[in-house]
Amino acid sequence: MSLLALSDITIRYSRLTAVREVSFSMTEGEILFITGPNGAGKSSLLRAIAGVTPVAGGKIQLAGQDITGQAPENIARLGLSMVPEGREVFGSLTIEENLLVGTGMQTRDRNSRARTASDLEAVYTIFPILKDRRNGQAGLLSGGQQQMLVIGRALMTNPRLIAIDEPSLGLAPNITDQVYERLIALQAQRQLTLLIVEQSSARAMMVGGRMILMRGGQIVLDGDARTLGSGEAIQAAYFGYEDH
Amino acid sequence: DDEKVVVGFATAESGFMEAYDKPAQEAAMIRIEEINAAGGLLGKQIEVVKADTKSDRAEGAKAGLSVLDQGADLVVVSCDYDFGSPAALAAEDAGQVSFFLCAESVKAGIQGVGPHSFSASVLAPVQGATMAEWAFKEKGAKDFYRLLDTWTVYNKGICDGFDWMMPKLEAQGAKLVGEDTFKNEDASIAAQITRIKSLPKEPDAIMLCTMMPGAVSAIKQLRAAGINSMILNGSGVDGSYWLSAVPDLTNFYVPVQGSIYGDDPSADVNKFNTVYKEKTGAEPSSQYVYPGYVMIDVWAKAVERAGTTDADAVVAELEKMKDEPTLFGTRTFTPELHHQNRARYLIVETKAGKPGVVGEWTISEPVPMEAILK
Amino acid sequence: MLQTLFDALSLGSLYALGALGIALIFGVMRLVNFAHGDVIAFCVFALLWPSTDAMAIVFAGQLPWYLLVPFVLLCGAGLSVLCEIVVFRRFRNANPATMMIASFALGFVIRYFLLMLYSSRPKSISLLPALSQPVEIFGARLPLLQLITIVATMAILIGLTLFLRQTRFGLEMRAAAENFSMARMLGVRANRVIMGAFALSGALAGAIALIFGSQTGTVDIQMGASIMLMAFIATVIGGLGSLGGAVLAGFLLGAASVVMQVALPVDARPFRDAFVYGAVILVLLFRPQGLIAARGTKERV
Amino acid sequence: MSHLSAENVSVAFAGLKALSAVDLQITPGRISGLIGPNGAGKTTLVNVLTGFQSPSEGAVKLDGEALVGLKPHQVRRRGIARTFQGGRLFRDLPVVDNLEVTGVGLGMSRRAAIAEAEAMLDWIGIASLGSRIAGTLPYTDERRVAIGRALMGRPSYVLLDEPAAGMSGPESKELSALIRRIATDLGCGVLLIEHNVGLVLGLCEHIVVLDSGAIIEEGPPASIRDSEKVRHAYMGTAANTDLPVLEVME
Amino acid sequence: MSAVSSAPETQLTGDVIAARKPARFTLARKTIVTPVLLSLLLIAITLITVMTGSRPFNQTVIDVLVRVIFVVGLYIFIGNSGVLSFGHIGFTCLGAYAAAWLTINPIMKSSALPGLPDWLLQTRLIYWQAAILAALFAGVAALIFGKVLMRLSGIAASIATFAVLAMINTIYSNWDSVTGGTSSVVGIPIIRTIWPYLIGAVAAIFIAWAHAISRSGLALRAARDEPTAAAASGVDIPKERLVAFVVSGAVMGLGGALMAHSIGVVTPDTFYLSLTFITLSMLVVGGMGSLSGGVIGVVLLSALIQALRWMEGGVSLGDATFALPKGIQEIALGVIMIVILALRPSGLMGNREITLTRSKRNM
Ligand SMILES: Nc1ncnc2c1ncn2[C@@H]1O[C@H](COP(=O)(O)OP(=O)(O)OP(=O)(O)O)[C@@H](O)[C@H]1O
Ligand SMILES: Nc1ncnc2c1ncn2[C@@H]1O[C@H](COP(=O)(O)OP(=O)(O)OP(=O)(O)O)[C@@H](O)[C@H]1O
Ligand SMILES: [Mg+2]
Ligand SMILES: [Mg+2]
Repeated sequence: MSLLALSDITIRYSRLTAVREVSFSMTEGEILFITGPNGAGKSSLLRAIAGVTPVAGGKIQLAGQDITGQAPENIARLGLSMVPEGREVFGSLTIEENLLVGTGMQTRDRNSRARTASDLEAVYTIFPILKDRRNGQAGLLSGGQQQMLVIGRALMTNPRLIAIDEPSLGLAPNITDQVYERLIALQAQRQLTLLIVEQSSARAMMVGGRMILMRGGQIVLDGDARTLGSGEAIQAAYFGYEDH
Repeated sequence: DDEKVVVGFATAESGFMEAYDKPAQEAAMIRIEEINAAGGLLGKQIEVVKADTKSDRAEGAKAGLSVLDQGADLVVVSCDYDFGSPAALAAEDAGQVSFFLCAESVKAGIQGVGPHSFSASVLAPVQGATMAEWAFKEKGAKDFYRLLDTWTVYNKGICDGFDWMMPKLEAQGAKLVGEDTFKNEDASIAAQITRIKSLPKEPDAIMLCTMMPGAVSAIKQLRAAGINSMILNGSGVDGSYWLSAVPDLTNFYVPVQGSIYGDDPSADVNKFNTVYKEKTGAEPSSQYVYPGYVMIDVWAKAVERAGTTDADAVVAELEKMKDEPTLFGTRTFTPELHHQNRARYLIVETKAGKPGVVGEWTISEPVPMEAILK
Repeated sequence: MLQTLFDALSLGSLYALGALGIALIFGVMRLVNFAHGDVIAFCVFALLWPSTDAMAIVFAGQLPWYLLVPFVLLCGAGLSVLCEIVVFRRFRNANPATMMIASFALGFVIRYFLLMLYSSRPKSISLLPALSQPVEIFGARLPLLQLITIVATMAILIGLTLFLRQTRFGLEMRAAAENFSMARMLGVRANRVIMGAFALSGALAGAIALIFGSQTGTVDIQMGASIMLMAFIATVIGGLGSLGGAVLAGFLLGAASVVMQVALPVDARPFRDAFVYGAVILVLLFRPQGLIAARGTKERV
Repeated sequence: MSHLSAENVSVAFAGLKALSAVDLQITPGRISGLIGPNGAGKTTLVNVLTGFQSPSEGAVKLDGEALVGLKPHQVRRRGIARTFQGGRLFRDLPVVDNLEVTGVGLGMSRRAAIAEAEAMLDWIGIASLGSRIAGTLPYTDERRVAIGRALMGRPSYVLLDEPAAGMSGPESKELSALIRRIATDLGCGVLLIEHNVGLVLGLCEHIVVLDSGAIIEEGPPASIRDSEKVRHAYMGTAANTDLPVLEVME
Repeated sequence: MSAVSSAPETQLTGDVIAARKPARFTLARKTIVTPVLLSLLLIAITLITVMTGSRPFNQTVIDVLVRVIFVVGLYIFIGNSGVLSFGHIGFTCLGAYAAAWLTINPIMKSSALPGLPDWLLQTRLIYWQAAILAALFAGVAALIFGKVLMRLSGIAASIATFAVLAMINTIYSNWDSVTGGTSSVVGIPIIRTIWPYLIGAVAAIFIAWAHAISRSGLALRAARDEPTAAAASGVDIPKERLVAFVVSGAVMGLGGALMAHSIGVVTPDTFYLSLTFITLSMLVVGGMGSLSGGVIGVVLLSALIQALRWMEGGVSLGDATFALPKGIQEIALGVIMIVILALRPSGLMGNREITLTRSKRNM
């Protein structure tokens, strides 16, 4: 059964239709890259899945439940962890507080407390700088450090599905590597499902998995990342963008 | 003008002034009904028109214009000078007589609004002067303390009268031992109280120049701090409706033009109270009901004497009144002053939470213009 | 001297309690809640039966203190939560000016509603008369109420700080304040959190109402307004978002007021507030971020 | 020769050394690169150069004259422009006005500023965006508008903070052509901060590598690419340097 | 090298970036429709009023015009800078008292306000001269306060402006010999013809427009959204704020003077919190980012208030008179304001200006 299923999703901003009848689904443990030129509607789609942007039509299902129009917190509680575009850190909280915000969903039971502590350690191992600065104000971090923080935060909530909008944004190349290594490891260990908006097709090729290419609010290509990434089709898709 | 005489009320029917305007207006209505029942004024019935000032100055000006447009021969304006003056000015502008329901500032008259404007009440300085002189002469108070709430002219007026009287009393042995100010809305007057308590000896009397609602708060705090001096006030705190706030209040004095407590020396006043209760369902809540009645009374007399409602003729007749008797004391108007600078006051004492008339006092000389205009 | 200290503390406590109520809501919604003063007024009026007579008809005011206190606190919390559900919830994404004006309009509605029910005349009530007894400590004689005010404020302050520190509520509140939709994406039930903050703030309004009502014996439509203003100022100069700062600034404002009253010559005393506000401007010029800049209000380029 | 330089600049934030004794020089007509791990101090250095951050030690000099205590707007008026890591456009204003603001800030009349803004948009190749409200633009366009805004009044120096972040291959290719034109056609001294190493290596004549606030390496692109130190501290696997831009540029 | 650059068709003439100078006053011509339309609206309202000939209605419309001046004055600062000011009504107070000082008959003045300097006691000006001086006086006061305050931003600036208001209020309430203290100052000539108010309001609108299209206005609006970027664009933010503060202070002063002449009395607490909030509300409900919003906010809310008052006063439908209970007006007004704001959080007009072409350009 699919973990996430979108059928005929349409998203509108007043007069502009940003996403037009998009459908796709993901099975548990799958890696899916979404790529495409600017303004293709990738971020809009992710925000709609997370419940923060209303859809004008269509249906979204997560773990078998219809989540269309559901409150974001309820969707999060079903196991979606979202890293939105633009670093949305809580600038006035400390770094550690930022990491802990989402763990409130589970504090009641004891195990989860221990788990939170170990999750925290895990995040700190990937991004040691966050540990060094754990009591510092998050808003003062450098751009890339903030990006590390939001990715780390997404890992803290024990999700089934992580949706990340451009994980490499502002990250140093070697850190990007580490982020991907970690995500893939989690995917392998925990059957974590990954939905990643990524501009670098080289990256998608390297990681593998499935890839969707969006343009003008629609899916124009859907296939294996390794083969699609280098192909002519992708070039064509981009040149299609440059034509207009 | 041909068939009827029109009295226009440009007063507050809503907003915070309503509570002050309405009772006096009811009393005015009582007098109007009496006149109408007795055949009217100049043989014509008095018709009443109203416009709501909403307790707002700009609205007040509109209300004034509105009753003028409806042909008012007399424009009755809000009790308070500040809120009544825009409408009174509109009347003045149109050359019509205006009466403040119960304003106690000299500006509610020639000195402020203009030559066609009057007030039926008594100047605030008279109240301060009355209380000081009475407390000294009748109660033997020697050490006075002056506590002024700077919120309104009315408050300052009471203290002005007190200030004018004090030097005379000091010549006879009284003493001002200290003074202080506060603001009506102050959440606490603890600092002021501390200053009083640090005096070598508790003063005999505290002249408290303030008004509602800060008055209750100040009195309560004074007593709670254990200060038991006489508290002298202006008429603004008359009424028993608030006494529950300070249980068993004692040694507390207020000057009034007539008693609402049923013990007025004049039977007519007590009768009026009954009529008022029949009409409105409640006894007068304070002495500020009475000026409304006085106002219609003196104006109607002046109209009868002038034989016309023409403003200048009526003003001329009003200015001839000297010690004109009314139900609530005499009234004098002159071409210099459309207000009372001297009046007989009843003194109400509150003792163990019960108010009652304990005396009567008229200041030895009228408060002079300099003190009034201060 | 000691007496003056107590005076300053007790006035300061009132401002501090007010500032806490405002700072809580500001902290969670970036909303300067001008309706807070009217919630205070509402709590006092709730002790009376609606009537437009001059004489107050006491209703809940006669309850014994152990019922009276919770009653008033609940009134405040209830009204405050109602305001949030009916009004403020619709302003989650509005800019601060819009929210501020909405809160002002809401206060206006509450105020005129009370006016209709109770008329504009201030009413009197004897609330917890036992508290008007003077007591003596360290040679200073002061009303018991002053003492209780000071102690209660301290207790509330400590309790609230602990509550916000020790429970997740505080963290979630601050997260929701900073970025409402991100907090929700992380599973924070932000609407509930905000409601909780409103309930707390309303209860604080109730506490002020009780103290203020017992102190002045007056029930007046305007009674919340001046405290609200001072509290608002205290919140800002204390450092927006910092509860401790709000409280500190509340006490300082109270102290400034009392000290000016004591120190100024009699002719200058009516101008006391001008000096106090002048001091406010000075503080802002030297510390625009407030006395205790809330952690994390710094911004980087 | 005229130049903008940071000399021995150090910045500390409450115990954290964000920059220590950094020297850097930018000359008109040349593109210099500034790379380094996250938190290395790149943005902080730009902040120091543009008056947003005062150094705890060292100085910024324009043609040898120290710029001490100047406010950001004063620095800008001396011809040192910058962009920001986040777009920071005036979101409620149309694109033309976004550029116009700089003109006005530099003392032009509105008329002259509009004229130059339109010409600038045209030069960048986004003339069609002129009347769009800046807040509704997609990412790439936002970046180009920000660059246009910085170029108003023809500054001598322009410091670009991660202009290509979030851009796809073809988009960064376009951008890199634009940056080159800024140096050659306008004669600006450009400082380019980027994590797209391909772009930096392809464009810059001189590259400075910062790590933990200190310069660990500097030199021409080839030597940087081959530096073991840089590869270790910063670049990671081949996926990063293998970006399409590199192919095009070389 | 430049071979690589695939530059789009640029005119690489002598100067690389060739600018065509637009004609003079294009900006003014493009945007002047807005103030003209707004003025026409006010003129139409005035003409209707004059035709009805009702004195109370005339007074009501005078009030509306005075409010327009206030709200437009607020807009000049708040709308462009984005800093909410609670202090502007203080400048109105200064203007109103200045008008009183300059126009009251010297005999009354020397008895009511003996503390005024001699030359002022002797002066008696015509109302419009006084209004202009009052505006200047308020402008100078704004300059002095602004010099100190404009370094602040955000809520700290708001509170500081409020402190200015409170200081002015405290001083004017207690400096008895110069201001008459809390008591009303009377004797100000009452002007009941509507035209001066119309002229004042139209002047305010054009001043606001001129400021908005000026360099200073643009720079300030940019700084409102993104102060950091504005500074990096060479904008001296405190200076631009100060310019707006002074201009708006002067307009508020003008409004204050006219208000004094419309009622004939001034007191300090007329110019305090409630006026502050009413004018702010009108601006915010109309849309604080737009001049049209300010004007339309005043006109609509005033019309609404008036309509509710009539209903309170009683409306006859057939033989039945239907009247709302007293006090409902304020409640209804509050509720309607909340509803408008909930539906349109950035006000009725948002950031738009009324124009003939529906262009989005915001000056
Ligand atoms: N809040 C909004 N209001 C109006 N239009 C919007 C809004 N958000 C996005 N858009 C528009 O919707 C379209 C799709 O935007 P979206 O951000 O989803 O694209 P994207 O594929 O994520 O692009 P990018 O690669 O730049 O992140 C764009 O044209 C954008 O301008
Ligand atoms: N205002 C500040 N207060 C405290 N620390 C700061 C401040 N500004 C920057 N820092 C710290 O200084 C260091 C350098 O930050 P800077 O933004 O210059 O890094 P950067 O090289 O631009 O990184 P990135 O590539 O991630 O943008 C970081 O560790 C950052 O957290
Ligand atoms: Mg996107
Ligand atoms: Mg950076």
